[in-house]
Parts: sequence; structure tokens; C-alpha cells
Amino acid sequence: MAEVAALVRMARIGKRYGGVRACREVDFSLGAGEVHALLGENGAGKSTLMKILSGDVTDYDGEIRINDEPVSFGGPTDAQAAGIAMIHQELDLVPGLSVADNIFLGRELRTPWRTVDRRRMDREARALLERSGVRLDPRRPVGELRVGEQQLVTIAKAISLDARVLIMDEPTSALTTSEVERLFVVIRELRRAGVGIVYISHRMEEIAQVADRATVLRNGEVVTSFDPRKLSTAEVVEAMVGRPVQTMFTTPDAATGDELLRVEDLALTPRRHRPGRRDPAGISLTVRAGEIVGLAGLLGAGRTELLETLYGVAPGGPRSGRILLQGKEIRPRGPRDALARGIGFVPEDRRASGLVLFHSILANTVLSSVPQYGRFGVVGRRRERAASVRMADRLRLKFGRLQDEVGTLSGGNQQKVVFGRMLLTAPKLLLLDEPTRGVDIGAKAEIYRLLGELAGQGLGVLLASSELPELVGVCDRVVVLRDGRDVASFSTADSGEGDLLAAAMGEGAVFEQVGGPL
Amino acid sequence: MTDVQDKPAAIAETGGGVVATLFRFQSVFGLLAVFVAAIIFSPRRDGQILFVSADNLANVVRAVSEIGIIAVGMTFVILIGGIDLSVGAVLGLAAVGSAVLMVESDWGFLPSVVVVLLIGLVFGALQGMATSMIGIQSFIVTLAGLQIARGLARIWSDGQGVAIAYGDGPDEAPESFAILGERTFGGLVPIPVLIFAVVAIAAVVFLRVSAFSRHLYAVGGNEKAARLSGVPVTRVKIAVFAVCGLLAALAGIVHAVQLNQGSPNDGIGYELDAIAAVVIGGTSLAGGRGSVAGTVAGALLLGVLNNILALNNIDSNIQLLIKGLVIVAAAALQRLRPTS
Amino acid sequence: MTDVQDKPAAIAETGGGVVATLFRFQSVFGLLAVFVAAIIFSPRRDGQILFVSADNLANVVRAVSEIGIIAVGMTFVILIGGIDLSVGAVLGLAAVGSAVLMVESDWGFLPSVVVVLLIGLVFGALQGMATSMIGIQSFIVTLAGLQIARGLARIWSDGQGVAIAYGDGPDEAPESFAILGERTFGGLVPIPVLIFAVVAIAAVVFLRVSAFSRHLYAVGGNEKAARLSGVPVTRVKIAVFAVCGLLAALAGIVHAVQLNQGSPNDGIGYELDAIAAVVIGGTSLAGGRGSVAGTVAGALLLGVLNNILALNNIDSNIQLLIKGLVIVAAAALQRLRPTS
Amino acid sequence: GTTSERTSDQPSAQGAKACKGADGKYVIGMSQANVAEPYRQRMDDDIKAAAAEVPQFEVKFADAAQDNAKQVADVENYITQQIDLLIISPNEAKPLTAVVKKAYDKGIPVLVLDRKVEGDAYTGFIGGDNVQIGTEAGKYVAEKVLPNGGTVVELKGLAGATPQAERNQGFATGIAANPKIKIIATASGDWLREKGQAQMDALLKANPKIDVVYAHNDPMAEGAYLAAKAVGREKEMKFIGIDALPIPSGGIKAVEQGRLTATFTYPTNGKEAIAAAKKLLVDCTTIDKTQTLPTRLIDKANAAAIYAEENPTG
Ligand SMILES: Nc1ncnc2c1ncn2[C@@H]1O[C@H](COP(=O)(O)OP(=O)(O)OP(=O)(O)O)[C@@H](O)[C@H]1O
Ligand SMILES: Nc1ncnc2c1ncn2[C@@H]1O[C@H](COP(=O)(O)OP(=O)(O)OP(=O)(O)O)[C@@H](O)[C@H]1O
Ligand SMILES: [Mg+2]
Ligand SMILES: [Mg+2]
Repeated sequence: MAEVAALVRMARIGKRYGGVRACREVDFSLGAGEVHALLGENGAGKSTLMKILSGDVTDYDGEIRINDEPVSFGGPTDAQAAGIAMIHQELDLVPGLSVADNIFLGRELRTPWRTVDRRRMDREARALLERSGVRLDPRRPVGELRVGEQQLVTIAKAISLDARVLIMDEPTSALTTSEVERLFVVIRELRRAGVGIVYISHRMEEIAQVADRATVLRNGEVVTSFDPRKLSTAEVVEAMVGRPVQTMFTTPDAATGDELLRVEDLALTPRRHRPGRRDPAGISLTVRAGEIVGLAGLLGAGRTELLETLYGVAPGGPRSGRILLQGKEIRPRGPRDALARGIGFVPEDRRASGLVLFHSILANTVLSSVPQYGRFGVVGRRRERAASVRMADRLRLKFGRLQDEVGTLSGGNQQKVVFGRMLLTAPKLLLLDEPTRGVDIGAKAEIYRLLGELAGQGLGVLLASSELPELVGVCDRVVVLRDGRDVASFSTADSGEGDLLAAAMGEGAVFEQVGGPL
Repeated sequence: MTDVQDKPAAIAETGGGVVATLFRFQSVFGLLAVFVAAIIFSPRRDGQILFVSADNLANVVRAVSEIGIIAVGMTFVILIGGIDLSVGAVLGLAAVGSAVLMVESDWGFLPSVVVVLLIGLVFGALQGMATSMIGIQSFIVTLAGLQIARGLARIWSDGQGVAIAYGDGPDEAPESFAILGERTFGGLVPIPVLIFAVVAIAAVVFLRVSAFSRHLYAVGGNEKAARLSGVPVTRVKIAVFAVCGLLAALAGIVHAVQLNQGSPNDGIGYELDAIAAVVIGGTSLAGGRGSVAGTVAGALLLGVLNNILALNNIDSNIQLLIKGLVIVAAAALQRLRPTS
Repeated sequence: MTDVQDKPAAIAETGGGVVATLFRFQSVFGLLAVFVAAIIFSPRRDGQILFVSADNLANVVRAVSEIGIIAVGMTFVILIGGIDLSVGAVLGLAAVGSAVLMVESDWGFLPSVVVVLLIGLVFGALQGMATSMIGIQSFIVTLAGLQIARGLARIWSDGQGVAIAYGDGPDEAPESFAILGERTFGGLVPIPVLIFAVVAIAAVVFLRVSAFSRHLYAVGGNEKAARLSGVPVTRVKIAVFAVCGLLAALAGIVHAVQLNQGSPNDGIGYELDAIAAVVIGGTSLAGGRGSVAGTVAGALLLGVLNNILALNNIDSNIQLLIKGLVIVAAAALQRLRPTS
Repeated sequence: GTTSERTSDQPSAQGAKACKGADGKYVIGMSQANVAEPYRQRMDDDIKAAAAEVPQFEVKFADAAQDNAKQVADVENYITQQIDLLIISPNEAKPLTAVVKKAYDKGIPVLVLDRKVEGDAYTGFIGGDNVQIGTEAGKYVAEKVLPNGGTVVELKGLAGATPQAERNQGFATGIAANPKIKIIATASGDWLREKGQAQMDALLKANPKIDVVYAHNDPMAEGAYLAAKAVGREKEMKFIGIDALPIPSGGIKAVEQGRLTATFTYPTNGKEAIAAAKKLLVDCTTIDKTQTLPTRLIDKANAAAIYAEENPTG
């Protein structure tokens, strides 16, 4: 690798959070026009390292040099001034402001009278969004966008900074294949323009597609650096996890039981329309006991909304069609009702709808099941501890103590906590919305293994995911949604990612195989 | 406190298009309803509806002008996710200040007004610093600020209201000050109303066109995002509390001129009225969404309500009940606005 | 309002271990500091430190018992991210209620007390419904509730304080009621203090051991997550506001017995004192973190402060300044607690 | 209250034990109900001024901010401090009776000002008579202002306050002599100037003819005047207030400057209280159990003179 024109050089970077050493003695460099992938398990220290580079974290050990000049940032603004921009993992946008306002926040465009030039901001925002392949009204408040759309807005925002160094911390975790493709086009353009890009992702297939170089962190330390085109997935994963990981995906288990869930022509007309929501408009599907059924679709196909309807948290309004659980028609009235019937739900946005970030791991893990550990409304302390330790073990949760705040866990481990909470309610049917978003490959394997295990015990799973390999690898069957309807159903035994994507995009769509050798 | 049940909604000042217009309309919905009710329930004389007489309407707006001016500043503070309980006390301090400076210290009109406004500004800024730099919740900072401002006002005035008489004598205030309490445009529009209108319009325009307003919404909507985007969060907070203090002081001057005295007990409880106006106007106490236009509507709603209850000579206890219920109803109406 | 600057901190009730202990210690830190200051600055007579005399200490705690009882309920409400401004007015309503029922309606001790407590409970529950079911911010619901409760109290009592005399006569209250105001344990511990202690201990125990408390913290910490996890959010909110109303009514009974009358103007402004106690005790107004132990410490801190200022006969205006500054200082001290 | 100690058999509280003569040093505690009312602030000021003339006296002040419970605590703190004499202007009678008795039983002489407490466990009461003031105001309106009858609007004090009820009741008695006088409207101004102004705005609107505005205190009368002036009707009617505080923002000045037609003094009793304390502590004599101070009519004729008389040094 040519180390000649290092744009950024970080040397012996160290950072502690209390007892946790997020980074130790990390050396990292980035050249102009280079896409440098940063890999590692959840909690390996990737985000921390990049927050240091982008001026978000200011108390650290070690040295940063930009163009061979030592720098020390007092905050994100300093880093931006030095040409460093970052797309944060936890989409940090202002919900009440419009897309354009968010993109230009802190550096608004002005008219000659020093007032905000709204029209120009809208125009430029639209152009930026189109460049990343999104059609979005820049005047819409960000709060009403889908997670995926928000992610695209943060990308547009980062691109608009015209940075020399662009850090992308899991920019695609909520995107589906076609949006990812568009992003890669943009990345290649930027690379050609000499921008140095740090690319963090847990989607292994993406690394080989875009990265020129990859560095693996484990427990805050660099373990290896390599050319991603030359290593196999298994080797990369072994470097990340520190031991060989065998099969990524459980082989679909054909031995399924009785019909657990049947959805017949479900449609919902919300009383109050919310822009951007795609409510079920005629969906039929079934899930058998022991079966893992995938839900595929493009951004906004209505997967999330279907799961929300099944869990009873969709907006009110007349609905048609039927939902049958074990042959009996149900009308889920809300989470309590659904949980009581044995339906569990893992929402897609763990920070906003999954966790109380500043409460302990323990409290978050047992939140849905706490009454069952005691009697007379008193918490059974020992039993709840035992239950959450058991669950942490089972999910291989990486944590310090059960009392630690859940917000200090790495993203993937946070996801496991939400997952564990639902498992503790002993559901019959598990509704999962992007359950592995931001989860590292090792932990994903754990989750898949667990899903297989649970399915083996007769649990039915409905899994919405934007990761095609995951759907194909984990599910027995995949139902494809488009515009709130089911348009196709595939058995994963005899169809691949290409079939799913073609169905998701609709007829006539030309599908170009993504993913090279990895 | 975060009332998390608050559903997301478009904000009027920054969102464009139909939704925003609709929302703006919604924020005056309660006001319209109360206005119509006022006409219906207004006593009549010689076939004339007393409520809608020009004179009475001027009175209604004059009576809300102080709360209205304060509420504009409060809107800013609430938009950044804070609250300011000290405004009533700062009003009292400013009223005392103008009276003491002009009457007892025999200062001129302009220096007195400027110094009083500065006092409000600095007091607000100090509170902003305590909350943004030390990180104490603004509720508690301004609760303390309330006591401090009240204490200062009492000490400054020796605990007694300072009467304002006009003239050139040593114990008299300049006549120019009295003008602030008079009426203009053919005796129709009281100057306090004019001041309120100017403040409100300036605030609305400011929120629509300035870059600072984007920062303000950002700080209230997602402080971390704001910080990461390079918004000077601390500076925004200090500025907002300073402006709120300044406006409270302005209201205090208006108060003093209207009542011909500055008393340390002026403005007790005004903070709650101002907050009620803001919230009825559709601004979320969680920060990040709301508008000054809504606040003005909210203040007028409260004013119309007070006026119609008084015109009908409703028993003061029943008035309390009715006001409570109308406030809840107005807030409930707000919930009907289109959500995203 | 969300003061987003609030740094994360371990929560006392659900976390265990060293951090939690440290935090609990921190929440009484300010109290200790003020206590020591009180001893130092206490006037002496015949070599005796007046502040620490048993009588004076009993007075201090008795004086805070009402605010303390209210503040316990307020802690619950603030923990779920709400606020209750109506507590002072509900106290007044309950004081009037006990006096009217026992004296004018000639009811017995038990039925009167039960009915008054029920009134508080129902009033609180109604407010809880308005905020959780209609979704109006609790600040505004309880601001309206304040006016309604005050209006009801005025109407019920004809606007006059209702004096309580004891005896068996028609216009007399049962002697058993008077006991609530007396002292026990050798004339050392006033019963109101005992009631406060029982309420506080019950609340602390409840928050530590009950499953419900997990729900309560979760609702305040992240309402959406709580709802999706199957927490009965609406029910939790209604219950919490109901308990807060109940405790305010209990405080009202204690108030009436101590003052031998129930007046509709009782308890004006108590809500702010209670909130100050809660926040000084380290509970975040954003909800989801805090403890009753801290609140008790906060209430005692305010009580000791009031007492020592009074014992030294500090001018009441200067008192306002000092109290304001101490509240800010105490809150600033809270910021020093260990963060994650 | 504490009911355990009912031993008021020692007559020492009448001043005998407390009296150490002219050589003694005395700490007097003054418990004020609410200094936010100008009348009560003036009472404190009067006490301060009068006590400055008595070298043996040191007066401490406490403000209960209109809260009965706070005032109870204030008195208890005075007891803890072992003061030599208590002056109290109670917020309300009943709630303070017990604690006043407690002080009295401990041998501390108690002077009660303005509002009585119940029972007789105090040394002396000095106050005005609100019913009588109301009656005087009523008579003045009936005989001097509107001998031929007319319309009156009444601005009342805070609902629930005793003086409010008494000033209302007295006035009704006073005007009863002239049946041609009609009270056409009443409204509650909560003792506040701005509230009086706002209420008057509406009253003016609703009533085309008003001859007299009777307000339960001067600030509300001033507020009403401002409201009438704003619509140019201040000359059509007369404004009558109560309290006549001899301060720049008080009623006497307002009468002198022609805004109010008349006001009636409601004595603060501050001077009289210190005089009584001096009798008890320094002179070792006794005082009358009840001392009611008469009210005085202030009108244009005597306003300036009385203002000067009440503020001797300026
Ligand atoms: N604010 C914080 N307070 C305490 N600990 C933290 C904080 N932020 C990160 N950590 C800890 O530092 C370590 C590294 O976290 P980091 O977020 O850098 O991991 P990551 O590699 O980005 O993981 P992921 O892939 O899940 O995003 C983890 O153990 C995490 O728990
Ligand atoms: N305008 C809106 N108002 C309120 N909630 C919305 C709105 N749009 C989307 N949501 C909610 O936001 C969440 C995120 O949508 P999301 O980004 O998951 O779409 P997606 O997952 O990409 O597409 P799919 O519909 O296929 O799940 C969902 O819970 C959805 O119900
Ligand atoms: Mg990360
Ligand atoms: Mg989705």
C-alpha cells in the first residue's frame, strides 16, 4: 500500500471510558483518494476512533496529523474547518427542521441581506439529494422521514461539506441494495476527486466492493490491515472475532409445524394520514411454527408498517382482511395485548424505540418480563438477575456489569439487549424489524444461530430486513412487499438475492448483480 | 420535563407549503373559537355587541400586551427546550427600576429605559450562562432567578411601590415617558399594543429569515446534532435567555407607565400566564417546535377569555373554573393539528 | 422542557452497587453542607447552639413535612417526565374539604379523611387522564388543574377560611382529628413529621422493590420504548398523577389540623417549593432518573435553610437572594455527581 | 397546635416578668403576614421608625409571605430565639391562635396588630375597624357625594379575605341611609392595581353611567381611575379608596393630586405598638387589652397636611 501521500495519520491513539479502554495505541492512516474500511466487532472502538478524528471526542492520548501537521481539535467545528466531515452512526438530525435546514445547519446560505436564503438552500439540497439518488422534498421536516431516508439525508449533508476527509460510520445500515448501489457510485466519484474516505460497515460484501484497504480493530487495538480484495470473508471474520467462525447462516430447517400466523388480505386506512407512511394495502402471508419468514422490499415498501400492524401499534383507522393466530382471528390492540398472545416485536430504531439509554442493562433487559420474577408486585431481584445473566450469556453480550448504562454499550450489543428482552417474554411469534442493523458479523452469527435454535423449538419468526444475504441465508421463505402489498414469495431453497431484488423493484427493472468476490 | 407523548408535527416557521399553512391556521383555531364564543356571550347595549366595540377590543389587546411581550421571549426559551420562571420578577424589577431612576434619581427618559433594558438583558444572560455553562436545568436556575430578582426589586424600592408623577421637577418623571402609556392612531391604538405588535412581528420575521433561528430550533430539537453541526449551542442559549430577560424588562417598563408606578410586587405569577400563552399557541415544552404566531394567538385567546368573563361579571371563583377548562380545551384542540 | 444538557448518570433506584451508593450519598451532600453551615451560623444563647436544640429540629422537620409529603408525590410525577403544578391548590382544596366536612357537615373523622383523600386521588387521576389519554402536556393540564382546584375550594368554603374547633358539638370537629397535629414519642416528634416519614419510607421502599417502579422509570426514560415493551404507559401515568393528588390531599389534611382551619388560599406557591425540593434532590426534570431519598434530602435542605435564615433574622429580601443562590448552588453540586 | 401545655396561669406574660426597666435591652420580634402589601410594608416601616426612638429596643422582622404555615414557623423561630416581646400582624386569625398562645404561655408578651387572633392569650390588640371604615365610606358617599342618589360600582379585595368582607358589609350599611343609591356592579380586584384596572375596563364597557367607584383599597381605586382615564371618562365619576397610606404611591398623595376624591385611613398601628411595648417593657405598666384606632376621612382639604404630619422628616 502506498503510504506516501497520507492525508491523515493518527498515531498511538488511546481513549478510556471509565474502566473501558475503547482504543489503545491505535495507528491509523488515510491517503487522498483512498477508501479505507474500518472493521471490527461491536464495541471494538471504530466509532470512538473516528469521533476522535472528527473532533467529537476531545480527550484522548496520542497524536493526529493532517498533511503532516499536528492538529488538536476543540470540537467538531474545528475538524470541519480542517476538512474532516463525519456521518454519525446514530443519525444526528433535528426532527423539527426541514431536510434543507438540516443539511445546511450551522452554515446556512445567506442572501445579501444576511437573511437565510431559503430558496437557494432548497435548490442546492435537492441537487445534493439527487446526486445520492434520492427524490425527497427538501422542505419536508426530517422528523417525518423514514430511517432510511434520514440516513440518506445525513449522507447528503456530509457530502455537502466538500470535505477532504469523509468518515462514514455505518452509512448503509438502514438502506436497501439499490440505495447502497447509488451511494457507491457517489463514493467512487469522491475518490476520484481525491477525497479520503473512512468506511465503517458490518456488511462484509460492501467492503470488497468499495474499499481499497481495510483495517481491523479488536478490543480497541489494530489487529491487521489488508487488501480486502485479497482476503475471503472467513479470514476477515476470523481476524475480527479472533477465532474461526463457521457457518454464517443456519441452514434452513424444513421441519416446520402447524400454521402459526395467517394474514389474509390485510389493509389499513389510517384515520389520519401521515406522509411517507406505507400502510398495508392488501397483504397475505403465513408463518408456520418453526419457520423463519423474511420480508423483503425497498425502502418504504411497508415492512415496518406491517409488523407494527401485527403488533397493534399502527395508527387507528378502518382495516380490512384478517389476522389469525393459531387459527383464531385476533385484533391486536397494543403491545400488551400482543405480548399476552405470545407475539414479540423488536423495533428497528433501538435508540428511539427500544432502549432507555441511561438505565442499566439489567433494567432494560427485563423490562417486558419484570412482573413475572416476583410476587405481589414485588420484584424478585435474584430471579431477574439470573434471567438477565442467562440471556446475556445466551446472546454473548459484551458488557462490564449489569448495572452499566445500556447507552454505553456498542450498537450491536444494544441491539442484543432489545432482542433479549423479547426472548424473555417467551414468545410464540417473533416480529423482527431489521434486527441486525449495526450488528457485527460475529454477533449476527449468534443471532442467526439463536433464531435457528428458537425455530427448532417451534417459534415462528417474521423477519424484515434490508440485507438480502441475510434474508436468503436465514429464512425458509421470503415474502416480498411492494407499495404495501405482497408481490412475490420465494423459497430460499431455490431462489437467490437476484430474484428478491427483481421482485422488490417491480417488473421490468433491470437487476445488476452486486457483490464481487469477498 | 419531556412529555414524550408529544407527537411530532411540522413546525410552522421552517417548514413550507400546505402543511405549514394548515398548522398556522390550526394554531389560531382556538382563538377563533373563543372569539366567536365571546361575540355570542357578549352583553349587548342598544343592539350593539359590547365585546366587538373598537374600544373594548383595544382594551383586550392592551391588557394582554405585557403578557404578550413576555410570552414572545418565553417562546424562544421554550423553543430551545428551556423555561424561564423569572420573567414576572424581572418585570417587577424593571418596573421598579424605571420608576426609581426617573423619579428618585431624576434620570432622563432614554438613559433610564436603556439601563433598565440592559438590566433585564444581563439578568437573562446570567441565567443563560448558569444553565448552559454549569448545566443546571433552567427550571431551577430561573426559579432561583425569580427569587433573586424579586429580592433585588424589594431592596431597590425599599419594599414600597414608587409612584410616577410627571413633570420637570426633581421627584417627577419626564413627560416623554408618559407617552408610552397613551394612545395613537386617533386614540384607538394604545402604545403598549403597538410595542407588543412590533415585538411580535419582529420576532416572527426574525424566526423566519435568520440563520440564528435555525440554530435555535436545532438546539431545542436535538442539541447533540446541533453541536455536531457546529452550532454554537452555549452562545445560542445565552442569547435566548438574554432576549427573554430583555423583553421581560420591556414589559416592565410598559407596566410601570400604564400603572404610573413601579412596585416590587408587580408581575407576580405572570410567568405562568406567559407559559400558558406559549403552550396554548402550540409550542412544545419539549423544545424544537412552535411559533411566535401561535404564542400571539395564545395570548390573545387568554385576553379575550378574561375580557368576556369580566364583561359578563362572572363570579371570580367560577372564572377560575372556566379559565382552567378553557385552557385544557385549547390545548386539546392543539392536539388535533395534523401530525406528520 | 428537556434540558438536554443533562448528563447521563446512574439511576439510584434500579441500579445497585457502588455508583448508585455514591450517587445516593451525593444527593444528601448538599444537605450535609447546609446542615454544617447552619450549626456554624446558628445564634447561641447561654452557650447552647439554638439550631440543634431538639425543639428547633422538630420545628424544622415539622415545617417541611407538608412540602415533603407533596414532594414525594411530585418525585413520582417528575420521574415519569411530567410535572404537577396543581398540588398547592389541591392541598388547599383538601384543607377546606376536611374543615367543611367535619365542622359544617358534622362528619366523623374517618369518613371525612377518606373522602378528602379520595377527592385528591380522583382529581389527580383526572389530570393523569387528560395528559396521558388526550396527550396534553402535563404542565398545561395541571396549570389548569391549579385554577380549577382553587376555584372549587373557594366555592366550597364560600371564600372564607373555615375554622376548626374541637368537641362533640354540631359545629365542632372530632377530637380524634386534633391528634394528627400533636406530638408523640415523649412530645418530641410531631405527628406530621411521623406521617411524612412514613410516606417517605413507603415511597423509597416502593420504588426499590416494586415491579411498578420499573415501569415508572421506563416511562420517564423512554416512553416509546416502554410502550413497545408492553408497559401499560397510560395506566402508569394515571396512577402516578393519582398518587400525587392523593399525597397533596394528605398534606392538606395535615395542613388543616396544624393550622386549625381550612382556607381556600392555603398552599399557594407550594408547588414550586416541592419542585425545588425534588430537583435539588437530584431528580431530573427530563424524567427517568432520580430518587425519593434525594427529594427528602432536598426538602430538608430547604427547611434547614429557611430555619437558619430566620433564626439569624436575615432581612426577608436578603433571604430571597440567599435562597435563590443556595438553590442554584445545590443544583450545581448535583452536577458533580459521578457521570457514566 | 400543641395542646399539651395549657398552663396560662402565670400572669407573667402580662409584662411583669419581662420588664427589666430602662436599663434592660430588649429584642422584639415582629411577625408580618405579607410585606408584599404596601400597607404591611408601611406597618413595618412605622415600627422601625418608632423603635429607633427607643434605645433599649432592637426589632427583628419576619415576613410570612401570606402563608399561615410560614407565619407559624416564624413565631416558633422567635420563641426559639427567646425574644422579649412579640408583635404579630396575623395573616389569618384562627391558624395563628395556637402559636401565639404558645408564645404567650412561655411568658412572652404579645401585641397583636390589625387582625385579631382568637381567645385572649395575648397581651394587647391594636387595630382598626374595617366594618366601621366601610360604614364611614358608605355614609360619605350617601351624604356628601351622591345625596340625590346614583350608581356605584364596588371593586372588592381578594375573595376570602376578612377585610374584604368587612369593608363590603360596612359600606352596605353606610349607604343604606340613602335608598336612591344603587350598587350596580361588583368585581374582584384582588387588592391589585392592575387587576382593578382590568376589571374597571370591563365595568366601564358594561355600564354607561357610573357615578362612584368604591374600591376596597387605594391601589384598586387608582387602577380604576387609570382605566376610566384611558377612555376619557375619569371626570364623570368619583373614586373612593381605603388605606390612605402616607407614602408617595399611597392614597393620600392620590387624593392630594386629585385622582381619588377621598380615602379613609386604615392605621398601621406601628407607632402605637412600639408605644405599648415601651409601656410593657420599659415602664413596667400595663396596657389596654384592646385598642381600636379610629379612621379618618382624607379629602382634598386635608390631604397635604396629613401627609406632612405622617412623614415628619420628609
Ligand atoms: N460514551 C461512552 N461512555 C462509556 N463507554 C463508551 C462510550 N462510548 C463508547 N463506549 C465504549 O467504548 C467501546 C467502543 O465503542 P465504539 O462505539 O467505538 O464501538 P464500535 O466499534 O463503533 O461498535 P459498533 O460496531 O457497535 O458501532 C465500547 O466498549 C463502548 O461500550
Ligand atoms: N411520516 C411518518 N410519520 C410517522 N412515522 C413514520 C412516518 N414514516 C415512517 N414512519 C415510521 O418510521 C419508521 C421507519 O420507517 P422505515 O425507515 O423503517 O421504512 P423502511 O423500513 O425503510 O421501509 P419499510 O416500510 O419497508 O419498513 C416506521 O416505524 C414507520 O412506521
Ligand atoms: Mg460504532
Ligand atoms: Mg422498516
